[in-house]
Amino acid sequence: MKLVKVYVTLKKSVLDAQGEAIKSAIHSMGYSQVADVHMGKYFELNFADDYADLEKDVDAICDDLLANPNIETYRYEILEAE
Amino acid sequence: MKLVKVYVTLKKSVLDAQGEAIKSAIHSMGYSQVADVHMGKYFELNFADDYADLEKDVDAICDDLLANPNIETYRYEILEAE
Amino acid sequence: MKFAVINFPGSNCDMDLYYAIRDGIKQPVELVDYRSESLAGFDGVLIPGGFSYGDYLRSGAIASQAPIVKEIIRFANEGKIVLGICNGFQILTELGLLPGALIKNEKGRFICETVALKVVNNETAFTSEYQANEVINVPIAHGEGRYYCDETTLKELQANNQIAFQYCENVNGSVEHIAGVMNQQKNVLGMMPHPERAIEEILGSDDGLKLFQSIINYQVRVNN
Amino acid sequence: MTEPTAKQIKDEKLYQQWGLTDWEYELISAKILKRLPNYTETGLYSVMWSEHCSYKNSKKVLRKMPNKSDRVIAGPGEDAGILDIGDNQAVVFKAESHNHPSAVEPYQGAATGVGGIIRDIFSMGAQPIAVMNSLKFGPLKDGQTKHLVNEVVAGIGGYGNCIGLPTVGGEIAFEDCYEHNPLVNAMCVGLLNSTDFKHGTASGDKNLIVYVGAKTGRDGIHGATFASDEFTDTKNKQRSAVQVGNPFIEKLLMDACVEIIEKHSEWILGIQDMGAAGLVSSTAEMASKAGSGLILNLDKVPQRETEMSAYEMMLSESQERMVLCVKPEFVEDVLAFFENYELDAVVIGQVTNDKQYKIYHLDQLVTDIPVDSLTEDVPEYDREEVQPQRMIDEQDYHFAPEITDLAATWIEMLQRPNIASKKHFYQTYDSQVRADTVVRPGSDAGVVRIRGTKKAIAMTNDSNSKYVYLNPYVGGQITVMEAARNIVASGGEPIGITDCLNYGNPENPEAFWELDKSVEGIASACEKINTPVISGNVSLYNEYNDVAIYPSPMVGMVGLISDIDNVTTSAFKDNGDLIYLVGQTQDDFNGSELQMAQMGQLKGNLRDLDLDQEKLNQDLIRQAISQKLIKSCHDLSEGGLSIALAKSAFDNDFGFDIKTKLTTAQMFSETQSRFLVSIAPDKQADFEKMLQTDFEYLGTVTTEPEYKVTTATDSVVVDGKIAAKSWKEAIACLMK
Ligand SMILES: Nc1ncnc2c1ncn2[C@@H]1O[C@H](COP(=O)(O)OP(=O)(O)O)[C@@H](O)[C@H]1O
Ligand SMILES: [Mg+2]
Repeated sequence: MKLVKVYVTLKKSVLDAQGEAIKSAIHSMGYSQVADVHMGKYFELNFADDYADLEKDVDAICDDLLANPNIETYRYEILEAE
Repeated sequence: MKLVKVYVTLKKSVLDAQGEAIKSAIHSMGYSQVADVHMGKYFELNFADDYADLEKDVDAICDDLLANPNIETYRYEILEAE
Repeated sequence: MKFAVINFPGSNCDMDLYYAIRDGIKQPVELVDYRSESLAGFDGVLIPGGFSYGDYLRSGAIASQAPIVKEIIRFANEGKIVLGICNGFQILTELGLLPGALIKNEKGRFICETVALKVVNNETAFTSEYQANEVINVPIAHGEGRYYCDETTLKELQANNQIAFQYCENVNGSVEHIAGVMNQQKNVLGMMPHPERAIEEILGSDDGLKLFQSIINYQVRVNN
Repeated sequence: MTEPTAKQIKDEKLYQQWGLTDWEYELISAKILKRLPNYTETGLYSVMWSEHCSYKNSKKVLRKMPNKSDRVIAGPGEDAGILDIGDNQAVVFKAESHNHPSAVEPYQGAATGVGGIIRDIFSMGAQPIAVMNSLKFGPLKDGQTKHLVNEVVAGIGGYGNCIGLPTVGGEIAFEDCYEHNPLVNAMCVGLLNSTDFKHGTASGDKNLIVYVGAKTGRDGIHGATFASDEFTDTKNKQRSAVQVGNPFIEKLLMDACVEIIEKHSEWILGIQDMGAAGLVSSTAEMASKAGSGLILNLDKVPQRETEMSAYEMMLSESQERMVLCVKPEFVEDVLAFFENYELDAVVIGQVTNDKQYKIYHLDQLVTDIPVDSLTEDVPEYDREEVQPQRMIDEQDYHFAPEITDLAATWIEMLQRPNIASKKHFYQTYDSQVRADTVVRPGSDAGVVRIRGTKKAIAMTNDSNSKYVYLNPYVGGQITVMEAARNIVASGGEPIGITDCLNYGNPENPEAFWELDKSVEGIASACEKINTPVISGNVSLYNEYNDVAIYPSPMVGMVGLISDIDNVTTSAFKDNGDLIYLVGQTQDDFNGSELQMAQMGQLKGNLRDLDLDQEKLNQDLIRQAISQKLIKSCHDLSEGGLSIALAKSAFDNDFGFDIKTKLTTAQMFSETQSRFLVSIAPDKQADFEKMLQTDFEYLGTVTTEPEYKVTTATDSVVVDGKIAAKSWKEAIACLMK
C-alpha cells in the first residue's frame, strides 16, 4: 500500500478568510507573536501497491477533485503505508 | 521566524463522512484502486523567532482552538521559516 | 426573569431570540456583547444561532475563546439556566459544557426545513410544559448539526436522561437521532432546532413557545 | 513589472487589450485630456467606459422603461431604488447579475454576487430583509453541469446563510443555451425605517473620504471589463479575475452601516459600496454626482498584498468594502465606531471643488483627470438592429401537440427539470432566519412580514426566456405579468420592479433587436400595472463561441401586502373546497414546456398579450383575496393547468375531482393571464358574482390523493402519490 498525503492551500494572492479569523482569535488568546496563519486542507489517500502510474493519477485526482485550481494549489508526498 | 505546520485529523473512531464522500467520488472518476480517504485540516503558523516556549504555546493553541479533542487529534512540526 | 442573549461577531439569530423573549413570553431581555465580562443580574443565558465568526475553523470554535465565556461557564456551574440554540449548541460543546460534538450533516449539505421532534424528557427546566413523548414541529437550519458522541458518553446520556429532544426522522445522521442534550445537572441545554423561530402561527408553528414558558415556570418554582 | 509609458500605450495600442477602441482612446487623449493618458489613467478609463460600468450600449434602451410612480423615492442612478410603503417606511431593492464570474469560479462567483447585491441595499441605509436568486444552466446531463449547479447553489447558500438573510424565493431553469454561459442573478430587498436616505455622493470641499471594510488585494482586477467580454474557450483560462467572498466580514459591515446611518446620520454625507471596478467606480461616481473633485492617497488604503500598483488598487474588486464621505469634525467618531465592530476604517482622501480626480501613490501624482470624464463623457452607442430571421421564417408555425395518454404525459411533465420541485436546491438556503418569513420558497412569491405592523412584503424573481426568444416584445410583457401574477396570487399589490437584462453581444444586430424589443415589452407591461422600474442591471456578451443565450430578461418584482391576513398560498386547504380556473384558455403551445418535451426545440410565434384582460384578471383576484373569498391561489405558468392543479394538491396530500371543457392537450396550454383558485363552498355565489371575467368551475378538492379528471376528450385517474413522488424526486435523481 502507498500512502499519499496531499496538502491543499490557497494561492498566496487569494483572501484566506479563515486564516485571518483564526489569527485574530490566537491574538486575543494572548499569543501576539503569531505573525500569520493560513488554513488549508489535508488528505490521506491509500492506494493499492501495484499501482501503474501513481503520480499521474494523483495529479488528476488533485486537479479535478481535491483542489480548486481557480484559488488553490496543492502538493503531495508518496509514502509506503505501514 | 519559525514556521509551524499543524495537521488536524479526525480520531479513528469518528466517522469521516467527507472522506467517504471523496472516496466514492474518486471511485466514480474511475480510480478504483483508492482504498481509503481521510480528510483533515492543515495550518501554517508563523511565529516570531525569539519565542520562549514555542512548543508549550503551540500545544495550547492546538488544544484550545485548532483541534476539538472530542473528535480530533493533531500533530505538528516546527521548521525554520524561509 | 431576566435573560441575556449573547452576541458574538457574526451571530445572526440574536435578534430572533431577543424578540422571542420580549414578544413571545414577554420577559425582560438584553443583548450582551461578547467582550463583556459580567453576567451579573441575569437569570438565564441564551446563546443564539447563526454563524459566529463565520463558522470558520469549526462552528463555535472561535467563539469559545471570547471574553464572555468565562462568565458563561461560571453561570452554568452555579446551576443557572443556559440555553444554546444551533450555533449556540455548537459553542456549548466546544466549551465542554455539553458532551459530544456537532459535525457535518450526513449528506454534507445545509438543511433548512421544519422537522418533527420528540420530547424525550419532559421533566426538565426546559421541557416541563410539554407532554412526555409529545411530537412538536420546529425548524432546523444547519450544515453542521450531526450530533456525535462516543458509546460511553451515549450510555451516560441515556442513563441520566440527558437527551431532551430527538428527531422523529434522522435528518442529519445524529447519534440516536439526538436533536438536543443537557448537562448532568440539566441546567444547560443545547439543541440544533430553532424554537425561537416557532413562536407564532404565522411563521408556521408556535410549538417552540412552551420551551421558553417552561424556563419561566421552572424559575418560579425555584424562587418559591 | 515596469508600467508601459503613455507613448507605448498609444504606439502599441495596449489600450485595446483593455477593451477601449481606437476611437474611444482618441476621444480621451485628443478631446478630453489633450495629452496621452498614462498607464493608471488608461486603466481607469478602460474600466469606467466598459459596458458593465457605463451602459454605453444599453443606456438608450433603458430610457424606455418607466421609473415614476407616487411611491418612487429613488430610482435608477443610486445603488438601489426606493419605494414608499406608507407609515414613513420604504422598501429598497435591486438585482444584479454575476454570470461570468460564476462561469469561471462557480462557488465564489455566486457567493460574491449575493454579497455584492446585499451591499447595494445597505449602502442606502436600509436593513436588508431577504434575498432571492434566478439561475439558468444547461441541461442536467453531464457531470460538469451538475458540478456547476452544485457549486453555484452552495455559493449562494454559503453567503446568504452565513450573513443571516433569508433566501425566500428564486428560480432555476435548464436550457441548452446556458450550458457554457450560466446565468446567476441575485436580488436583495431591504427596509428603510424612515423615508430619508443617504445618497452615494461626496460633496463639500475638505470633507473626508473614509474607506471601511476588508483589505484590498489583487482580486478580480479588470473584473468589470471581463464581465462585459464574450466568453470563448481560450478566455476560460483567464483565472486571475477570481474574487473571494467573506460573508463574516460583510455581516459586521452590514450591521455597522445600518446602525451608523440610523443612529448617527449627521456624521455621514454619502455612502457607497465598492462593487464592480472597486475604488475608482465608487469614488468617481460619488464625486461626479455631487459635482465635486477628489484627492485620494493610495498609500493609506488597507492592503492585503505587497507592492500593489496604483492601477491594481484602483481596479481591485476585493469584496466587503465601502466608501463614506464624512464631515471632518465627526471623523474620529466614525473611525471609532467602526473600530468597535473590529472593521478597518481609514481616511484615504478628501473632497475638493475643482472637479478633478487626483490620485497619489508613493508620493507621486499618478492620475489627474476631470472626474466627469470617467462617468459623464462616456460615449453612448446607437446599435444597429434587425429582427432575427428565425422570427420571420417561423411566423405562421403553430405547434400542435399530440397526447395519447394524459396520465403518462402528466407524470412526464411533472418530472421535467423546469417544472419539478426545486426543493433539493432551496432547502440548502436558510429561508427563515430573522424570524419574519411568512411564505417560504415553494409557493408563488416569498412573503416577509414587517415586524410591528400588519404589513408584509411579497417578492418574486421571474423570467421565461423561451417566450422572449420566440417573441421578445410579447416575451418581455409576459415576464413582467408572470411576476405580477405571483405577487397577486400571494395577496400582494405589485408596486415596482428591478431587472437583470441578460443578452448576447449588442454589436450583433439581431441580439440588439432582442434587447430593444423585450425592453419595450417590459416597459409597456410595467406601465399597464403601474410598476416602475426602480433599479436593475445589464449583462451583455453572454455568448460562448459566438452562440448567444436566449434573450433572458429577469424581473424581480416587489408587492405590498397591506394586511398580513391576506397572505394566500397555492396549496389547497380543505376537503370539499371548490376549484376554479380564472381566465380563458386557448391553444398556446409555442414556447411551452410541452413543445420542448415533444419536439425538443422552440418554434413559432407568440400570440399578442391582451394587457387589459391581464390587468382585469389580476385586479379581480386581488379583490377576491381582500374580500376573503379565496383559500388558495396559484398562477398558471409552465405546463399549464395540469401542473398548477398537481402542485396545489401536493403540499397537503389532497386529490381533486374535476371536469373541464378544455381538451386534453389544453390541459398543458400556457395561455397567459390565468389563475387556479380554491374557495370554500359557502362562498360560491359571492365569488362567481364578483368574477367579471372568463372562468370555469372545475370541481372539488378531495381527501384521497387521487386526481380524477374528465376533459372534453378523455377521462383519467392519476395516482397522486406517484405524481407527487415524481415531482419531488426528479431533481435529486438527476443530480446523483
Ligand atoms: N436594466 C436596468 N433597468 C433599470 N435600471 C438599471 C438597469 N440597469 C442598471 N440600472 C441602474 O443603473 C444604475 C447603475 O447600475 P449598476 O452599475 O449595476 O450599479 P452598481 O454601481 O451598484 O454596480 C443603478 O441605479 C441601476 O439600478
Ligand atoms: Mg452599487
